[in-house]
Amino acid sequence: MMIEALIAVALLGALVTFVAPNRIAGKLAFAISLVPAAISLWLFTAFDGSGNALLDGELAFESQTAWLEIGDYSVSWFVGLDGISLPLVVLTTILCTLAIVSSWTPIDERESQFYGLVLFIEANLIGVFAALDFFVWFIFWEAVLIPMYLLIGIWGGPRRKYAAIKFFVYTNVASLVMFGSFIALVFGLGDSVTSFALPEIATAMVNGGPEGLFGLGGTALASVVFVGMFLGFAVKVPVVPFHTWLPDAHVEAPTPASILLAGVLLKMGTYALLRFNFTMFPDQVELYAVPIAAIAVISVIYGAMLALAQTDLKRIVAYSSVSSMGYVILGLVASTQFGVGGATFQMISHGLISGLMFMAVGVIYNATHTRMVTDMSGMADRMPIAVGILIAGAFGYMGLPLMSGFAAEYFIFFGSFGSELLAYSALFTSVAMFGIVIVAGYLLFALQRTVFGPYSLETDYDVGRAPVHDVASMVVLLGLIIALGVAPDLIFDMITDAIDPIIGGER
Amino acid sequence: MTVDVQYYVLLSMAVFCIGLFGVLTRRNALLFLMSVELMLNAANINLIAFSFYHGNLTGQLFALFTMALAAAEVAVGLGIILVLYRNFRDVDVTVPTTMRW
Amino acid sequence: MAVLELPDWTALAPALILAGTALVLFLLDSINPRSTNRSLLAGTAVVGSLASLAVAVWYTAAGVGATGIENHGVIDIMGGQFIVDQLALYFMIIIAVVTALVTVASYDYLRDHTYQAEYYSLVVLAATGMSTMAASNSLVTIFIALELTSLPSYALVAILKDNRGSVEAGLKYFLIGALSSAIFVYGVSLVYGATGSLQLEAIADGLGGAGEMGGLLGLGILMLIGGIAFKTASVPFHFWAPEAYEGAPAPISAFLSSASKAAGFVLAFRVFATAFPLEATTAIIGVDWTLAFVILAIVTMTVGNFAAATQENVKRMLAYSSIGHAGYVLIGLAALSADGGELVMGAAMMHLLVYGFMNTGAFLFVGLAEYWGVGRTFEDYNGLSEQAPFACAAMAVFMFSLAGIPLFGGFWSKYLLYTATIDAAADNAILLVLAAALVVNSALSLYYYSRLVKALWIEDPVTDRDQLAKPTGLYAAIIAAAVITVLILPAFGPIADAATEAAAAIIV
Amino acid sequence: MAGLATDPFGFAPAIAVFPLVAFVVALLFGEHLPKKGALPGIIATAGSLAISLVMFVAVGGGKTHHATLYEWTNGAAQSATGVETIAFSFGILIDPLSALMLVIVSLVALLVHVFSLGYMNAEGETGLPRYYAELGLFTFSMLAFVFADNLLMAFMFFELVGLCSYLLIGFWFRTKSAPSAAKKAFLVTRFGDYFFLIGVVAIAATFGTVGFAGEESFVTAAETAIDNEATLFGFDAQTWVTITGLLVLGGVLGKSAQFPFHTWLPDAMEGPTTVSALIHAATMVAAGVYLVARMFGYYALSPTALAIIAFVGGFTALFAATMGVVKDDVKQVLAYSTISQYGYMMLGLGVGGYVAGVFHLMNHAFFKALLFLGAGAVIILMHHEQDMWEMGGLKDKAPVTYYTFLAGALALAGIVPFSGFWSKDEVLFDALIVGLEQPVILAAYAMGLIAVFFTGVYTFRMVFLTFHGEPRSETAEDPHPVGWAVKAPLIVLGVLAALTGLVNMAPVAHVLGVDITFLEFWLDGEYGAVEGLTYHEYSETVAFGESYVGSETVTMLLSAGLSLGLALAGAFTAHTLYNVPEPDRHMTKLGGAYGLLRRNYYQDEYQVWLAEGLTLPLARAADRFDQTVIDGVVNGTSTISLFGSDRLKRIQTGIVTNYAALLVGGFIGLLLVLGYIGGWFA
Repeated sequence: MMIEALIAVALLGALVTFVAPNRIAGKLAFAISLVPAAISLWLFTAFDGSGNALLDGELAFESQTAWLEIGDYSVSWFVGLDGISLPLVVLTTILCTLAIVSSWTPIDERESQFYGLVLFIEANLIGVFAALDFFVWFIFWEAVLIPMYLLIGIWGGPRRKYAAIKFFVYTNVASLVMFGSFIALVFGLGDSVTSFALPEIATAMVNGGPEGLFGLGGTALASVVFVGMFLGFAVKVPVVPFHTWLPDAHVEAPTPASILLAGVLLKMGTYALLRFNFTMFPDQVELYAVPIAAIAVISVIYGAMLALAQTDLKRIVAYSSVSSMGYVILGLVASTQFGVGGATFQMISHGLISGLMFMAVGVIYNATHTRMVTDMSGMADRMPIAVGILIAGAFGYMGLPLMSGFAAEYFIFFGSFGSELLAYSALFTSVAMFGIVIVAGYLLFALQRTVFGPYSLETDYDVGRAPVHDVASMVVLLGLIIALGVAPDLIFDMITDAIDPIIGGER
Repeated sequence: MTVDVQYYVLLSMAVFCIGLFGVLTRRNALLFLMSVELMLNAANINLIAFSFYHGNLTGQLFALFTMALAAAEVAVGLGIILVLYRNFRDVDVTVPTTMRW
Repeated sequence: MAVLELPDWTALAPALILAGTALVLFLLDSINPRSTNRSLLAGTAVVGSLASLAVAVWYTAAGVGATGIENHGVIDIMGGQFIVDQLALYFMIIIAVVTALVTVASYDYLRDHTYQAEYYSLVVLAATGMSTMAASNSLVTIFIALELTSLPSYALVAILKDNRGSVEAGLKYFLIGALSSAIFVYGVSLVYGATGSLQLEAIADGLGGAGEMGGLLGLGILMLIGGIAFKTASVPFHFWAPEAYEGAPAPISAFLSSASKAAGFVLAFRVFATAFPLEATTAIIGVDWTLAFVILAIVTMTVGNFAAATQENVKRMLAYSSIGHAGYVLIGLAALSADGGELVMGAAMMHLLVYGFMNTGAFLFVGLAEYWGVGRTFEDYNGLSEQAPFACAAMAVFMFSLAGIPLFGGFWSKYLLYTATIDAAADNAILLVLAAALVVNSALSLYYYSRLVKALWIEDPVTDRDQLAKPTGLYAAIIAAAVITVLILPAFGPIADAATEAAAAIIV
Repeated sequence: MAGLATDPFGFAPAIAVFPLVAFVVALLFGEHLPKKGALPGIIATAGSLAISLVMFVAVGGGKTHHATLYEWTNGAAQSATGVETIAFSFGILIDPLSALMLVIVSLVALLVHVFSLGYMNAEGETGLPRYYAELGLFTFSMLAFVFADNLLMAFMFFELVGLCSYLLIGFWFRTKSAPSAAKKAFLVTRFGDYFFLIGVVAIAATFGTVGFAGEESFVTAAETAIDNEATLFGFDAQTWVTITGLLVLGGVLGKSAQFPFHTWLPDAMEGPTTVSALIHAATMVAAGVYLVARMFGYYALSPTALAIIAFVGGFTALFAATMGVVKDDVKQVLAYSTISQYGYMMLGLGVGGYVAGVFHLMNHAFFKALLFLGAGAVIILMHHEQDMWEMGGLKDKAPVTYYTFLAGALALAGIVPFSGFWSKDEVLFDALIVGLEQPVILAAYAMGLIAVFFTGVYTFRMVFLTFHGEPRSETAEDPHPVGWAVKAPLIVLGVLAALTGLVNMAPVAHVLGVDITFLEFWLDGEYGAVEGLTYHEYSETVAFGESYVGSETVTMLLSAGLSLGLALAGAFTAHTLYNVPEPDRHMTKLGGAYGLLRRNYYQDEYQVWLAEGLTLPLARAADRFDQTVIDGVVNGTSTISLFGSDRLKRIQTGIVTNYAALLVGGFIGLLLVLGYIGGWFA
């Protein structure tokens, strides 16, 4: 029942905040959001699960109640956590709280609606990570888009309308493709499944796979579905060439939305890839390993190159997210303990680091009202602490040891370098690793231009110290980043425990 | 002496097509209505003929209903044509095109 | 109290109650034609429709029309001219609900309209026709019910006598309607010719003897489809819909696009499931009639959604979207297969129910906008959320629900249609095209639905308006519709069961 | 704590932890502390030095220490050698090498902290807490790197020192040049570290371990693999070891500023001179070389790798020395000399001269730190003027600075008996004896030898221009006085620079036949060492043959004489050219070469071009492609469907008779289709 509690608190909180008067909305939402954060941390300590949720592992905080019958299939409210989803839930609750805090300064109109939507999105995100029935998962998955659409659209930048509708339609279309493929798969499985419960489907897939449909043989169907679902999720992740919605969305979105978008929404895609494609289709993963790895490497390098060409701080971080997600794909396709585990670790790590980066950029933007690298220089002179944290975050992004980014990337590289499943694994890995040079290139370039050098600012605002609450929330993130970098086993044990069954099987 | 049913059917089809032709070509609302009446009557011919053919009265009964309802329809139609004239000063059905696309 | 003691004819009570209400309203009208006692008139209509709703729900709960020992079994009336089964009751519920919402909303919408009484009586009369249609079991009764629905509808669309739009809409609706009913009647005559009877089961029995008249029968069936396509606003009989919905008073548009459509579909379901069982019919006319519906469905949803995508007038956009949804529901017949198919038809019915709320609500919001007099285009709607957040939130719910985004009722029914199609496609590969069309159109519909949400919530108002009124009736109707649209998601189980059983009742 | 008595190594972690604490303290409370955080730093480094000395003594007493402090993580390995699980951990390895290096690092760090009191505080710099915090963080990372017991840990702190270097170079961030130099430094080294990281991953994925020492070390694993002629990643073990070794070498070249990654070091002089002394001369730059020494056993397995190391070293030594000859900025000269000196160490290690390399590393740490601090003192004297052409005649005005600087200069130039001579000579000797067998090595040796001459030239050019002759500017007339905080470190280092050479006077030992090559014994585990990490075990592994001109002693004396002669020649050249009242640049003598050298052989140009002339346009092109093509497709889809929509809705003409026509037409179409299929028209 704890998961229901989490979601319920966030949902009710959203309603309450929506009707609350504007001036107290921010503080109220913050207070409310502390509850899920606290609960999720408690869940983290009380976690007693083991194994993978889909491959008959021991679920934590499981709860299942029948919902309805669709033809021969039953749909049920089925939630539970394992070592993969729990850290993501914690990440979600923490980032939402911090996102709320970081919006105190920039959000100055229709606050109650804004904070209501943030809490609403939090509820859905938790649902996405906790759901174990396909329809429950899909409902939350889609429901996330609505508040994000509004957050970008209402409180966004100048081109917010274009960005919002692009984000909304693009990702929705992707979901449709994915949904279609998955339903086809379920029917293809025939009598071996009687419900949309993901564990049941996963088990059916792992031992036997589909019988076939539309005159396609079982394997052929599985392959088609695998591709369809991969494309569907690829948009969400996003991997090149389905990434173009991301920079627009990020640039136009208000800081808190960017934090959630980069911090958690992108992880939905990789999480789904892990849960569906890489858990349910061992044979197809083997079949498509090389092309997928190629896509991953392209995402890493191409994304980084794009970031190198940007002058808008947010655009830089946005494209670098594409690059970082490429690492995740590489780790997943490696199908080794360190590869998949590292990929999952990277989801968390990148969530924290990109969140920190967007916060820092947001703080600078709040003070200067510009994000253009060319418009400012020497910010370190005016807001030393915030800039210090920004630099720390940047180095975290570059994978500085003893910060979570390094742990994640090292795990992925180590896991994929020696992967037996992926051909040319060493080559792919080495090429992908060049990303760590490019990332250093564009981040250091941006730092040199913006925070160092003699102070100057194109826009006429007088820049003072960053607000305490912003600094505080950034410090929290930085602390987490360093903690995970120094002691990755805080979550890595739990993760590897959950992914072992995935790679355990025939590899 | 009896006539084969298919001749009735051919006749009714002819009438139906005439009515249809009228519907497609006449711009005057009243002529439009009349053409529709023709089509309905074509149906009636069928019904009566088949009623004989099958030797049950259902068809004839239905024909009666058709006439009655046709009358009602015309009544409503005339009402509408009236307001049409009131608003557009014309009973040409191609005149009102304020809403399109 | 048990239904058992009541005589059979009382099974038609939901329709009869509506008929009675209509008569009462006539009475009031004749007493004082100029009466502007809105609460009395609207009240009567609302009470009537709610009573009809209550009875229908009670019957369903009590098991009228449901087979099985503890239930009362299907009830035939007038030798099978009428039949009350779960299907009939299910659609009576939909119709009663929509009527109730519409009449409640009309209370404010018609506040300075001269002939109040005639309006309400016509509405309830049309509702009676639809309700009867749900129970009609013979082409005769069907035709009567059809006309009983259509004639008041024509009048209602044109009821704003001095509004050119309304009149034009009425004219077009009427002309196309007349043409379609002529075609329908001719089809009836042909079917009669081929099978020698008009009562649906009898037709089914008569199919055997229609050997050499296969062509005639086929043409007849096609013409019946035409008549039905008109009622459900399906391509190519849809041309009246955009204008009629745009020109008519918003509550009437809501009424026609939801209830009338539903009535048309119950007709289709009953006629084709009962009178033309697949194999038998195919044996005679040499072609599987579902093919016709496959084509219609694809064309209809495509035309509807594509035409809706670039509309500037909100009401017209909704009109086209309503055509698109007709296309979705047609899947219920298109994906029907010899071995069962209650799932797909049931899905179609669920969609009609949900649609009854979300689409009615959407049109009623347009009614609210007309009541405010803010204008008709997307631009005019810009930034309404700042004045009326709750109504706009409701509208957002309707839009997302229509788009089939999860979290709202529209999701289940739409995706059930989809899954059912995929399911059936396993035997009939052409349905894959249908499924693909469904996906493509859903994707497109996302664009224009979210475009309206964008206008309401994201855009800044072009003109600064003063505070907007909060008419009780309209608000009540809209909020109610929105709340139910949301609640349907968790509470979908019973609906799904009811619909599936209702479908199973007629699929032999 | 009775720990010290029983097992001194219990305190080993504290060596690194003290500076870390200093970092935190300075960062948080620096503003409010006296001396702005200098004191915590000094105390911490003093503490580290003390414990390091304890370690040194303990090792001298025959003990060594190898322990895992903390397991970072562990998991399943996919090692090519069939190891099942792998653990990544932080551990301490204290053996002769690391103990020696710990002392060097903590000592120099302490001295630099003290010197900073005079150089930074006294000069009224702002942001001192930041300065001392970063200094502390650096010392922590460096010391941790030194006692790292595995490759991954080494890499981690290798990166961290890189970060500190970045921060400290950019200490004066309000200028334009400093941040740019910092960026360049980090990027170039990062480029090297890219290969390093591949190397680490490759080694871990190959052998399932990253340990330096013991049975589970990747060195041992590599040996076994080679003995079993295993095939690793499609190569035979030998080749694969070479490949991975060279990958790791990438990081080494980057950090130790070896060709072609040397370009960042001169720019790094933008940082405070104290930083240059500590990081860019004595310690961080040494990290690369130290790493080679640390995993020498691995390189010893691959002659190819060694030869490459030697050649790159020799080449860099000469290459950088020539550039040093024409620089005007005293710090620039020192920077190039640093590059050149590390070239020597690489040469020494490359030819298997493990002792020689480490010996030179130690000596260089002291005399180069000395020279930089001396330069710092000069800069104070000159009111932050660094151009040697503005100086002159400081000899009499600042005697302490002069004589200590001179000691450093003699050591650098390799004039007997100063430390530099002994180590450089040993390096060259080892190179020579191997070179007589291996032409490549011989070439490297030749370059190293010629470099000796240039070293002499630029060193004494520097000395003469700075201290001798007449003052060439009014600041040189009456220099700013320097305090004890400046002088004390100079004196300490001066003494060390003069004397440390005496710990390993190989030629003397040979001639007199007495065992005074203490360092060699030290590194050879005479006193105590970890199994497998000793000089002779390395020498056994190294596959180079050696031969002598006549006898070993003859060769030794020959090479010693040769190098000494060249050094003196260089010194004399400098004397004739620059030790005159009115020295001039002598551009004309050098002619075209002058310009070439001033522009550093266009090394920076082509690297900048790689970054800004090639990569950036490429990125821009990618961006344009992304915006137009990829995003164009996305937007195009919607545009097309909307266009279709606009066309499609036109069928609703508004004219009702058209509707009727279309309706009937559609109906007939349907009729035809079904009728055709159903065969109704038959």
